Amino acid sequence: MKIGVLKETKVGEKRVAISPSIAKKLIDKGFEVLIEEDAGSASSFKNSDYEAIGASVEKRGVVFKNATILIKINPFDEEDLKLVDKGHILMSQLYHKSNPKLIESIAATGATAFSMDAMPRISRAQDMDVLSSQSNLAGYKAVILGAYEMTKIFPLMMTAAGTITPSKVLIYGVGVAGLQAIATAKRLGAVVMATDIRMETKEQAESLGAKFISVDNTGEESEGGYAKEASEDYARRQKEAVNKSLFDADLVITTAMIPGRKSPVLITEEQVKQMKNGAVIIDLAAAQGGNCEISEMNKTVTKHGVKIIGTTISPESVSTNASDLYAKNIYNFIMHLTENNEFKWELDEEITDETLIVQEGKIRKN
Amino acid sequence: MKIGVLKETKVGEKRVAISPSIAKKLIDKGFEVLIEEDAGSASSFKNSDYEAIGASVEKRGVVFKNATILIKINPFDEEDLKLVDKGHILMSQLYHKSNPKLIESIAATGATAFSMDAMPRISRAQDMDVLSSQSNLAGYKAVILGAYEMTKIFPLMMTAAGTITPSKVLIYGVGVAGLQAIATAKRLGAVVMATDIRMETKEQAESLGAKFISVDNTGEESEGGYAKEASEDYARRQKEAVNKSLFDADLVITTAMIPGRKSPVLITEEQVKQMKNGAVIIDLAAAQGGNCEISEMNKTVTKHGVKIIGTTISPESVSTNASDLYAKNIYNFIMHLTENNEFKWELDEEITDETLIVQEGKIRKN
Amino acid sequence: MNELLEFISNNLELIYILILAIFIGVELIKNVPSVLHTPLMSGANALSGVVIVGALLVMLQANPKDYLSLGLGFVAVVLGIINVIGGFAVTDRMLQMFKKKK
Amino acid sequence: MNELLEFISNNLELIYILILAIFIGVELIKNVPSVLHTPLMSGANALSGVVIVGALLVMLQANPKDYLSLGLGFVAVVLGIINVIGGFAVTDRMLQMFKKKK
Amino acid sequence: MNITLSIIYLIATVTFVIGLKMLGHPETAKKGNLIAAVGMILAIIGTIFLHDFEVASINYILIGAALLVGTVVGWLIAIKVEMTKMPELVSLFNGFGGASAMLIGIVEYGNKVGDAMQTSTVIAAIAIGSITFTGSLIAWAKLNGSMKDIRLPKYNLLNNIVLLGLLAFSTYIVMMGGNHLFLIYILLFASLVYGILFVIPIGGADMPVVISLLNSLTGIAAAITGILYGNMVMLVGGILVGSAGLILTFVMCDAMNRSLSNVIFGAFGGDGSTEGVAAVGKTGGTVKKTTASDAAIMLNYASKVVIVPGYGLAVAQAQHVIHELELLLTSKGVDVSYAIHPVAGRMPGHMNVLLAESNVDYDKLIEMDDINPQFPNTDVVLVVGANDVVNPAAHNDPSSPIYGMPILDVENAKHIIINKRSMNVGYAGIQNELFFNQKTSMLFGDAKAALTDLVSELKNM
Amino acid sequence: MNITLSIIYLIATVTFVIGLKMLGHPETAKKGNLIAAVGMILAIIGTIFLHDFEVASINYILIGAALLVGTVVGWLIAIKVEMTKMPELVSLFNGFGGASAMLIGIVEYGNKVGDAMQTSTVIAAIAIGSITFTGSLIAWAKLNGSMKDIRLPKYNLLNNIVLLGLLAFSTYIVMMGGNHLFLIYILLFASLVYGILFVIPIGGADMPVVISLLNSLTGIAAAITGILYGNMVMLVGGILVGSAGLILTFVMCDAMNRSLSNVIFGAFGGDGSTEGVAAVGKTGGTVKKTTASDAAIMLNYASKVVIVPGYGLAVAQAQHVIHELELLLTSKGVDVSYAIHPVAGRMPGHMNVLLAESNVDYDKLIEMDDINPQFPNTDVVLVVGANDVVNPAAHNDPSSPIYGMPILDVENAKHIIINKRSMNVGYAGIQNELFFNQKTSMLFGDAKAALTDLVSELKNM
Ligand SMILES: NC(=O)c1ccc[n+]([C@@H]2O[C@H](COP(=O)([O-])OP(=O)(O)OC[C@H]3O[C@@H](n4cnc5c(N)ncnc54)[C@H](OP(=O)(O)O)[C@@H]3O)[C@@H](O)[C@H]2O)c1
Ligand SMILES: NC(=O)c1ccc[n+]([C@@H]2O[C@H](COP(=O)([O-])OP(=O)(O)OC[C@H]3O[C@@H](n4cnc5c(N)ncnc54)[C@H](OP(=O)(O)O)[C@@H]3O)[C@@H](O)[C@H]2O)c1
Ligand SMILES: NC(=O)c1ccc[n+]([C@@H]2O[C@H](COP(=O)([O-])OP(=O)(O)OC[C@H]3O[C@@H](n4cnc5c(N)ncnc54)[C@H](O)[C@@H]3O)[C@@H](O)[C@H]2O)c1
Ligand SMILES: NC(=O)c1ccc[n+]([C@@H]2O[C@H](COP(=O)([O-])OP(=O)(O)OC[C@H]3O[C@@H](n4cnc5c(N)ncnc54)[C@H](O)[C@@H]3O)[C@@H](O)[C@H]2O)c1
Repeated sequence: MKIGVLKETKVGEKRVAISPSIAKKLIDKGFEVLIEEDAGSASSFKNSDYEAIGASVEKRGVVFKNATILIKINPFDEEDLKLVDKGHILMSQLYHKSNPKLIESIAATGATAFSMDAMPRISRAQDMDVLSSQSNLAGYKAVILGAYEMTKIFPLMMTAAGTITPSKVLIYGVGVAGLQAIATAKRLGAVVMATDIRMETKEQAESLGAKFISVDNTGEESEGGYAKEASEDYARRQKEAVNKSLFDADLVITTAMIPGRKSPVLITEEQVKQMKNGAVIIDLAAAQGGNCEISEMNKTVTKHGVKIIGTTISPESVSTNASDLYAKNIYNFIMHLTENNEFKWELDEEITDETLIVQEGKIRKN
Repeated sequence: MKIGVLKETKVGEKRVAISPSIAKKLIDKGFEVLIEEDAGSASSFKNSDYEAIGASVEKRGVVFKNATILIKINPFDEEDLKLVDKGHILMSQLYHKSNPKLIESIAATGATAFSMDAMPRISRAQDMDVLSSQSNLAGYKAVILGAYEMTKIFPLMMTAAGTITPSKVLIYGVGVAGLQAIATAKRLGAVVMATDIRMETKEQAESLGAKFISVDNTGEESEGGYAKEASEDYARRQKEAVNKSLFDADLVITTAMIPGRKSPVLITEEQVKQMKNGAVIIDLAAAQGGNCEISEMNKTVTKHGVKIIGTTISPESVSTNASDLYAKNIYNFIMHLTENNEFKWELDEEITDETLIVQEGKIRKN
Repeated sequence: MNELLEFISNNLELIYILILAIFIGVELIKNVPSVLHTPLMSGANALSGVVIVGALLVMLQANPKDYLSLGLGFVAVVLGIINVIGGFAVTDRMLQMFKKKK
Repeated sequence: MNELLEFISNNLELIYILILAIFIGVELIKNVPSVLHTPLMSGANALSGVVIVGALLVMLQANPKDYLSLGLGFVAVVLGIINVIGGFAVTDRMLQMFKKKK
Repeated sequence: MNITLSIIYLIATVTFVIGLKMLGHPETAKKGNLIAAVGMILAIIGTIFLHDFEVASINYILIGAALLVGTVVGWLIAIKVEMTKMPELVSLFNGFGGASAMLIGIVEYGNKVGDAMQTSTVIAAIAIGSITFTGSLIAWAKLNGSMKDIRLPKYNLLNNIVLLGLLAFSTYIVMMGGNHLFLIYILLFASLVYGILFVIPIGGADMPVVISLLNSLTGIAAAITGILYGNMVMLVGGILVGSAGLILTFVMCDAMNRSLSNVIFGAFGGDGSTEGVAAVGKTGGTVKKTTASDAAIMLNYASKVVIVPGYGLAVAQAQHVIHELELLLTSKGVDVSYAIHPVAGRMPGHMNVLLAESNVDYDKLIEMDDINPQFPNTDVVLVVGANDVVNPAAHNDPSSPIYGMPILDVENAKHIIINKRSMNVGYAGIQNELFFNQKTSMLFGDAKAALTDLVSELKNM
Repeated sequence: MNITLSIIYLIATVTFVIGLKMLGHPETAKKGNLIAAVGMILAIIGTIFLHDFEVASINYILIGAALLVGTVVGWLIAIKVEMTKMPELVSLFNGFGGASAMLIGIVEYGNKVGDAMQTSTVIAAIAIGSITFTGSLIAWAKLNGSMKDIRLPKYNLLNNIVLLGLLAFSTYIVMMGGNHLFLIYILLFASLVYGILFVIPIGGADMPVVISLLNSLTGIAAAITGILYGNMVMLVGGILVGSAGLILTFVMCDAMNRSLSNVIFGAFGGDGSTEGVAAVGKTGGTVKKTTASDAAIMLNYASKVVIVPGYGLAVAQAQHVIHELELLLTSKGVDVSYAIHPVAGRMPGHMNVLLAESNVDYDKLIEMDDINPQFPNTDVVLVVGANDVVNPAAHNDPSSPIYGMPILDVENAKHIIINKRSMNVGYAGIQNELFFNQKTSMLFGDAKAALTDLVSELKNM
């Protein structure tokens, strides 16, 4: 079976869905791999790297024509779909819940489409879970970005020219990204505080050296590892509990998301006004509306002396690793779906069921 | 006595020579402090912060007219000197050895000038040593910059989506900046290697967790804590010893400088060609010609798949802390030079002697 | 009570020995690392086989016609010597594991 | 030699006591932290004042006319009791520094 | 008494003290045992040849025969027995010593009648000897597995009544004076029964403590017979064992964090016993608890150890201690590495962050796929605060939520030590059959505390 | 002998053993001293009132007077003496004990003549008593400062000849039998002289060892008089002191890293003495070495401890251990903080990086300016691998390259413990007078090893 890897077209995207090392593994398993020209160059994978391990590097049209499985990271867009036909099997993140129109367009081509972001959060699916693998890197890079943007350093330093007090970092949302952000900020010597609606994250945050700001969350619940939308009452209680730390913070990283919905607003403009001059907010939830009222996607807004950066670009910016991990997820997923190089999926199996969004032109989920 | 603090005019410079907290200390000691408008804004110090502690914020002309002591970070330039006259005492970094023309211009005004970068490297001068205090921050920020620019993450990470191997960081020059770079990279989980011409730095590098690459340095010497220029033979031996690590490195930070001279070229283009695709070089010596053949000051050059960043802007980019430390150095220096708010310097005292470059129009050092 | 007092004053030195031996026993064992508890127990057990001396005395002193004494003494000696020999041997084996690695 | 053997067999229990007491003395002191060396020395010194018992016996048994014995005994008792009382008191003072924190 | 014999006894006594002392240190223990053995043999030979009464040759022949039989039997058993069966063997031997004292008492009763002091000595020898005899046999049977714990209500009371009766009866015999062989047999019988009653209800895990206690009693019995004969080596040797054994008993209780009375009486009445009751696995296995010192020995004498860290390590913040443990073992010549499961902890790379903080060498961290083939030649796996990532249900139980997840196959190692605080489940919320594995010992406790204990035990070795 | 008295003696003996034992642990030492004292008083009172011979009332009166005088004198001296003069006082008291034994021997010589064994006992009491008497007096005078060390060539030889002569002469007296009071006086005189000769050449710093040795001898003298009277309390008490004192002597030598023979004979001839000679500071002070256990006690009983880390901590990579030490002390109720000098280490913030790695609480790190005023009420400062940053030359010595640099004023603390590997200099290349300060004890060794030792000592307390 032929696997085609497309170059990402989204602005700022540097990743590639399959890295040379994973391409090699696929080839070893008997697949043929077609890589679109220069697909890997922004992740420091050269065309020659792919050729060296036996993949063929082709022009875009050739990939679409020859490959059965088409792989991307970002959702297939209208441009892509023009070249997609019935026989294709698409794999990428589709965000089907928030993208019904796209799903319909895919269905219209008659193709089959799997969405990687629909992976169920169960233990045995962890090695195919792209949200996990990418959020993890996002958490790391958010801190690096923050450290880069700040006019202060993270660690406490007692020097002949005076003492530099440690930066205070506040993390909203202790999911995968939040945890890695805690770990990274802590490593660099910051004083880290964190909060989350799910109480079980307290122990986790503390296991990485953060102070947890508990907000009484009676009445709030989570499902399947994800948080549900919070009540207004909770939001108020949260603000009360966190404000002191917020107004004292040098760097704030927000990661709070609720799948398929707008992200909760955790920091209002009113709060930003009271923050320290020179503070930085990195809003990783910006793509879904943002946790900070002011943040705009892919923009750096400076308001009230605070720099607010709305971004999801963090995993892209460590594209080499991010591509590697995404590729490994895809590899594991393909292994899960195939047997002896042939698809052999069972629709009542949870992973297949949850990720198979469009089956031969039929929409299964929305 | 009136102290005037000028806004830096150099492009990219964000620091300010005196921060509000130090301004307050000066005022408490009986000095008057005049701050040029918006001098601190890029370091997140507002005009109002200065006013709040009793300094007066003035237009540029007023500062020059009213103040006796004029303080800057970067060398006074022709623009500044137009407003300088006989009674002024200038304090800033002057780099008098490499700037004879500037020194002559200063002398021509009849003013007195101290150069902060001429501070002797003796224990009791450490709290006035701006090179130390700024290099230190530069070392930190160089790593942050590197981590930001790289497409890989620093730490080893064994995840469900595969293992990310740790980044390899190579540091040339284990001075103040180099040591802090080692510490910071190590904290973030990188595998750190370092090399220096001075053998006593081996223990120091190791005390921070780096592996030291020893180059036999018979015949090379250092003086007054600084390295002397290395022989060609040494340069060859150094390349042999370091190449393996260099070609394997993901991030290279070079800090090797020899005071008053062009920096030694430690990485030739030939070597860059053999480096890993996607590697990053941060050349902190770029201002003095650079340790990497390819690097250009304040530019990011990508060549042979390697990103080479020539910069000294690192301390500026943590301007808040950098300004604080610089200010503290200046404060200590002023305290050293004055008694009861009046200058009372002894020319045979080492610190005064070394830093006093121009005395009432007479050039003392060059 | 009186008999006891008399016994004490007759056997004063014995009592000193008793008390001192108790102190020694306690002092010797108090700070033993717990890995040695079992071998130590085993070694002490072998030592308690010193009762064999009594059994031997029984047999030595027994009238050759006194079959009961001789018989019981015989059994006592057998059991006692098993305790001694077996005890020391087992202890030795247990302590094999404290051989230093090369 | 014979006399010695005889002495041993006559005073067997005494010898046991001697040996056991030596062991105890050794065991007790072996692992003492060195800050305690001086107080311990001082305490042991007070204990060695037990020789006063002998001095008392001299005086108790002395013929009231035997001025020499009485005199020497008197001095012996004075010196001995100084050793005892002074010894314990000094030790106690030295040990002040080990008062537990509140 | 013969003066040479006296001196031999004196020497033997000294070897006992020195031997016991040397047994207290790992490096000298073996030598100490030998020294004591030499002393003992000296005493035996001396007793046989250096007495000052006439002995018929038949007696000598019988003595020789008895010694020969006993030596051969004792030696063979000791040499043949499996390592794991040693503790029960010690109990058996101890019982024999008790029996020997008992028999001596019976024989001597006739000779010593009249003198109240001597009568009481004889009686004490008989009673104590018998109790240790049967008590040790029961302990042996229990450790053997051939006897189960029996727990009856009010056992405690019953037991104490028997004991008091025994004491009263002994006093009565002494008071009466005269020769009452029949009463002695009753006493003998009652003591034998009490030995049984005493040990029967005590839990199998507590047996070592009981054996130590019985051992101490045997020593006392020997000492008492020593008084009977005015024999110094028996007296001092016996007392040494008596007091050392008693202290050892307390020390052992201490190491198990229990009081002696808790061990002896805790078992009665069926109420205080919950703590000792282990959870039972699906397959009916039981959990085997271990102590820091036992675990330390296992680790110390292993050639290859693999550490499996999990979320619990992070919760306990035990990263520094585990690194110390690793270094310590390495310095003792053990080959140590860490097996890092890709989803150990609660975030990707959780273990990496943690272990990097304590400066664990990156080379020591082995990925799952690389370490799994190494488990079969791993002597000990030390699992610290991990659960799901070593749960064989991932292989075996299709109904399990983690079925199909790759795990660390620690089951293949020779021994498994698992440290966690309780039998609680991990993230996936499922029980772990590994805990009930034959090869598994559970080291309960907070990871930081447990590892700190391990480290200090190891340092003492 | 009176049975009650026997029992009192028995009790007294037990109190001696227990008291000595308790004296070996810091927490129980005070109580142990008291217990032994009570036992001693019991023995004294018992001896006076519970004997079974007739005593004239004049004797009683004299005994009362003697006891009164001695008690008052002993008590007053003990209470009045300065803390620093205590060791010499102990020596003086010890001499009195020896003298007492000597006097008893002289009195009893007349009564015991004839029996060779008893004669030798008396002679031993006289000889040993006299030697300890004069020896202790000399030791007292030396510690007092009223006598200087005297070193003569071939002293060693002379001394040994005297000793051998003494032995030979004693044997001769015993062999002769009969009453030879005159010979006894010669023996007495020779012994007194030997005591002087023995102690005179030994260096002042070694006096504590000698005192301990003399103390042990006094114990033996007491035991010997005990044999003379068949008195158990004297025998056992004396032997206890004798063996304990001897071991203590060895332990003390060990702590000073010297052998006993080195102490006693090393002084002679002036050659073997170099190893014990400490470096001498400019101001002529000497360096005081300490051990992990002493340092641990100091720390344990402090209320406030300040740790001063320096470059050596980084070199040794001892950051994890120091954190462990800090936590341990804190858990024992000690107030612990770190004093961070701005240029400690080799880069700005070096100590911060290091201590952050081991998760030391930021709040525990105190800046120089804030900690300096706290030193006067700091009980112990623990300097680990720092040198220049605590060098008082920065204040005192205008010629020093660091003159004018602000330093941590650890001199103001009550005690200073400094850990480094040697007397080597730091970055600035200059010697540090602090090491020669009266209040300073040096704990030599690699920081990691030394701190690990400290931690394990502390754990045992
Ligand atoms: N790595 C990731 O990215 C990630 C993300 C989300 C979820 N997960 C899931 O998390 C699990 C990770 O497996 P795991 O084996 O590391 O952890 P685990 O299965 O959650 O087990 C951890 C065990 O540690 C013990 N523990 C907790 N605190 C302790 C302490 N202070 N001292 C000693 N033991 C302690 C607990 O038992 P006691 O309570 O009895 O002590 C618990 O059973 C997997 O199921 C994985 O799917 C992983
Ligand atoms: N912080 C900065 O930015 C900076 C930069 C450059 C220079 N300096 C200078 O560096 C000095 C810093 O003072 P400092 O007190 O931290 O250090 P220091 O004066 O250099 O003294 C360090 C001491 O640590 C001991 N040491 C080394 N390794 C050890 C080990 N493994 N275990 C135990 N001890 C060890 C050494 O003595 P032994 O050899 O006897 O063990 C040495 O005397 C100042 O003079 C400062 O001016 C500082
Ligand atoms: N077992 C598995 O297979 C597996 C795999 C991956 C992730 N997970 C778990 O799933 C969970 C979610 O991970 P994620 O990072 O993808 O979550 P996410 O990106 O959806 O959300 C990030 C965090 O924001 C928090 N949040 C939401 N609303 C909030 C509010 N109003 N205030 C404060 N916090 C709020 C959430 O609780 C979550 O912790 C994590 O616990 C993770 O460990 C499990
Ligand atoms: N005691 C004090 O007062 C004091 C204060 C500040 C700095 N210092 C010391 O001064 C020294 C210099 O510090 P710096 O950071 O300003 O130095 P720098 O910036 O001049 O040079 C940086 C490093 O590059 C090294 N280098 C030069 N040529 C090289 C070559 N060809 N190859 C490899 N390495 C080369 C130098 O040895 C130095 O370590 C340091 O050791 C520092 O600790 C002392």
